[in-house]
Amino acid sequence: MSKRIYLDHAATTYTNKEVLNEMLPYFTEYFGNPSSVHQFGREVKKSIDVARDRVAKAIGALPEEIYFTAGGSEADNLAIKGVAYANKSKGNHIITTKIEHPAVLETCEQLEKEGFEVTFLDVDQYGVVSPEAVRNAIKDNTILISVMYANNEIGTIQPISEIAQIANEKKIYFHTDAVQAIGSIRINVKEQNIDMLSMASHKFYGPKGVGALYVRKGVKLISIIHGGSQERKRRAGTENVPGIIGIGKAIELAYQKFDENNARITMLRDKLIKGIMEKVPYTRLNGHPENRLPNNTNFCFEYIEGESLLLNLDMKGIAGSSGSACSSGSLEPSHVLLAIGLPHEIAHGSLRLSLGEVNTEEDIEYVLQVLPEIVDRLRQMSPLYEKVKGGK
Amino acid sequence: MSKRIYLDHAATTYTNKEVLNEMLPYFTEYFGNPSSVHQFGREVKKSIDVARDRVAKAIGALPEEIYFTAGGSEADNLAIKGVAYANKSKGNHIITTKIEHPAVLETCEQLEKEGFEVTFLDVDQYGVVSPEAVRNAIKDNTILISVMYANNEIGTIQPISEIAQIANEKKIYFHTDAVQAIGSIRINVKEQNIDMLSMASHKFYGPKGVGALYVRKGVKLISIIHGGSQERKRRAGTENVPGIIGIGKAIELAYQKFDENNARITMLRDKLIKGIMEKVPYTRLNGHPENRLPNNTNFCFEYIEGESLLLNLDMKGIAGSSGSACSSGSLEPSHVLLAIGLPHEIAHGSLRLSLGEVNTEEDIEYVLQVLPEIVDRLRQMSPLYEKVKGGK
Amino acid sequence: MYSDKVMDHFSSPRNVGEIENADGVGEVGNAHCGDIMKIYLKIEDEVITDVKFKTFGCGAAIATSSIATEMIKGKTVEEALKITNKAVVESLDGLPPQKIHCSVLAEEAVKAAIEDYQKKKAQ
Amino acid sequence: MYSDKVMDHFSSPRNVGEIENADGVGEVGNAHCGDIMKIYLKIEDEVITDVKFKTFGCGAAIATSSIATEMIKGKTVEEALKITNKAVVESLDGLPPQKIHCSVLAEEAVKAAIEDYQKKKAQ
Ligand SMILES: Cc1ncc(COP(=O)(O)O)c(C=O)c1O
Ligand SMILES: Cc1ncc(COP(=O)(O)O)c(C=O)c1O
Repeated sequence: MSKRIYLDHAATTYTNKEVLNEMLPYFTEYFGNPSSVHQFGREVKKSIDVARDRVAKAIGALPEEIYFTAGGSEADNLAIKGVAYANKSKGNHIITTKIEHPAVLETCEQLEKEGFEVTFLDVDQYGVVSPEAVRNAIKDNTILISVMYANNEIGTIQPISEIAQIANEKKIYFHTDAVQAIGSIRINVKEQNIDMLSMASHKFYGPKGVGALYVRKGVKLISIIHGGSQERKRRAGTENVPGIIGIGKAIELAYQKFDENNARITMLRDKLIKGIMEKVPYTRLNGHPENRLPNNTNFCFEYIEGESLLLNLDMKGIAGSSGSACSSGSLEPSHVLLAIGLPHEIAHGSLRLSLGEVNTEEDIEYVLQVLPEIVDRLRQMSPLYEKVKGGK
Repeated sequence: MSKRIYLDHAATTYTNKEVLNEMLPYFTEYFGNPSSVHQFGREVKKSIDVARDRVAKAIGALPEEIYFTAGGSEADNLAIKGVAYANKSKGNHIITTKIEHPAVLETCEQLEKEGFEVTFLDVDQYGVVSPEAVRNAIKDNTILISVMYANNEIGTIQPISEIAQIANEKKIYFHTDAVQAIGSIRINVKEQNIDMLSMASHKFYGPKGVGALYVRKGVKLISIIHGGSQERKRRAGTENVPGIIGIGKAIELAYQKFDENNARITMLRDKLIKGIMEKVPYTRLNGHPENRLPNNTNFCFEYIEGESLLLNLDMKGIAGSSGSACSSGSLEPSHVLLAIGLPHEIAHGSLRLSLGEVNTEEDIEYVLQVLPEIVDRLRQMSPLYEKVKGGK
Repeated sequence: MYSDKVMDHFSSPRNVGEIENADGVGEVGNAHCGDIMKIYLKIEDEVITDVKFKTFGCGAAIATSSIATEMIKGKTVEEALKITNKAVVESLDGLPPQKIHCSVLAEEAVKAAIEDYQKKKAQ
Repeated sequence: MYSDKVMDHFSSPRNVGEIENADGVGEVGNAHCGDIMKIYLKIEDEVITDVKFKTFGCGAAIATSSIATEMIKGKTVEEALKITNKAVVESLDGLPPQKIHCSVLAEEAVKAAIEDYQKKKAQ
């Protein structure tokens, strides 16, 4: 099997060569500790400042509002716990949604155990959070609202500006997990009233192990990793210098190539969606039909289960992902698919194919050729499908 | 100025070329998310397992006892907060020392604010913690003892086995920050009764932004970064794959080259110490005369201040560090030097020169030629020295 | 994640299908949990002469169904009843911990089909 | 971290030394805090004709001492008293926030030396 088609860009991307090349000298040549007084340290410090500028510029923030972390999860944890612990005296209520990434959900659940009160908002059938629902959930003791920019499973884009506007009116901190949005959506934190925003480099062709949290000046936040005075005392630890150089370059490239890439990827996405919906019966498209990430497709194929579909695709060289959390040891299907109202048995049969820069029309055609056969074969093997056919 | 001599290996090291070469394919070729079911994910998962084995082997642990983090500070935070929060019901008293790295000290101070009780033990003039003092500090509600393996400023090696033995007898968890010790000291966590041990890759020629925490099976610990189920639910977030490959290779190399490197570096260290003590009057060697890291030297030059000494050395191409936290915006001299009993005015004049694989005898000779002149020049400029000379 | 043996049985499952007028049929699991196994038996003189299965489920569910049918084919009913989930796991060279329940399902499916046969016979 | 101007004054400090029988001497700061500045003045007809300093301290402490002595040399006592720490910072093209206190020390050292001169004169 020599064909290998990667359609799991929402899980992670390769690091762009240009990004890697910019990182390389920082492993062996410019290796000083940026906190050091000497030349080896100072030259590195300057490069970190450049990276910080690039990240800030991409989202319309100030450089001093960017804090580098080890990834999206740490950024989410820092934002949510950081604000919760620092603002306890004002209130202990947090509003979020049922479709957040575990980095937000589990953090909120941990805070619940510690005595915070959390409202997990419902979403509609497309996975959209209603700004009105956010407004109605606000109480006197609400200190934080956290709503993801775009969903990692079904790609639905949220009305972030409206929600942030409501938070702003009510003087409640607003955080958005934009891990999936960076590079696919143009964001301006100032115009959009966003107080905090999380990102992870490895979702936009930067290296793994580095992310960033934007924190608007004036937001009260305590750190979750204590120690040295790096990142202006908000995140201790010797900086992941090559990683930081990498996220800086990657975000710059993402927005330089923004129009070209997203137009092409959207076109491929639509071709894939159209092809699958036409060729495979008993199939649903999950997520919003229009308001979705340019690179996201997510389907439920009734009567079959996601993992066996994935494995079969993998044997044909196609790498996708299933909403079902099978591999993580739980029998629960995706919390996101349940939140949009799918019954368990259908939610088990989901497939996410997420596109990237490298994908071509031929890739899509190959998927459209291979996938229907696999689905059919698995259905022939499924006792559920038997009943459907029988009933016909 | 073309000469550049790096003598700040305790702050950070370059990444070894062999280590980097092993990492490189994981940026662009083997870039899958290790949690993914498909081929791209599975091949990476295997490599992470290899890295975990290597780290485990180096310290005599089991692979499933190794948790990768973003560095030494995160490992320290995870160990200390993780045990404190998970064992609150058993007690709220923690024992540590006055000479820990800020990653431990500030974490303990944060816990104090949250209602934990922390004993910060004194050390002797060489920076040694007494096992008896540890024993005497233990109370019924003590849940954790954390003592660093070797000090990052003055290089003193602690009687870790004795202290761990006491903790073990009393059934109290024992953590050691071994960030400076890995690669310089042979460690066996099982034989030495160590329950938790922190390390950071960038101190032993691995990449920055990755570290590890060893947690003995059975230790109760809650995570500090919540989210996905990576690292067996103890540290959420997509793995820093190249970083993890890097720490695995780096620790393997460090112990392969252990005898050769440490013998050579110890010889250079002793030459440096001898030379400086002979050539520069009014100078003290800080730390233990024998029981110190093979690569550590730390001096106080009376009547002058550390930063101006550093800057002058830097102008001559020599990169060192000063215990004085001048650059971090505080006027306090090193907490370690104060803890070993130095008065403030002397503690301000400290210099740490820490050696590494690349250093040569010529480097040492160059330092021995340049340093005395600089110290003398600064003393001529110092109103304190004037009084000393006047008094003679 | 999966052993070669699991992948073999998953990618070329043995005995997939239905048996018309089967002597015993057992179905266990439910769609809610994401696993259903249905086993059809042809039994002559207390010997399982033919067996087929249909499964809705993950890779391990399909592989355990496949190997279980292989393990009972040609066996007497009594022998087949002795097959445990542990034996299923072993003959697949192991399963990841979170997939052990699939082997339990396979054992239960075999038992359910045999029970069905025995019930029919008793009538 | 430091501007070129700071580095210039740090690496080649102007007016280092002592003046024997100085007309005014001021010493501020203390060793405990890691900064001591001592300034010596030679004053003729209320004009500072010569100035020297000695400093124990960080790079910024040395650079601010150096530039402060340059700034007052040739000035009248009255003019010298008007030199603020802000002026010192500006003529060094800025200082990192945590080093601003060095410029305050420099201002104070100049003032202390002049006060000493005035006290002596008044005697
Ligand atoms: C003893 C000690 N502990 C902890 C740390 C923190 O490690 P890192 O900077 O990788 O977070 C360091 C190094 O800075 C150290 O020397
Ligand atoms: C929406 C979202 N939030 C957070 C994360 C966590 O990011 P990381 O895995 O880099 O910690 C991810 C990706 O895994 C994500 O898709």
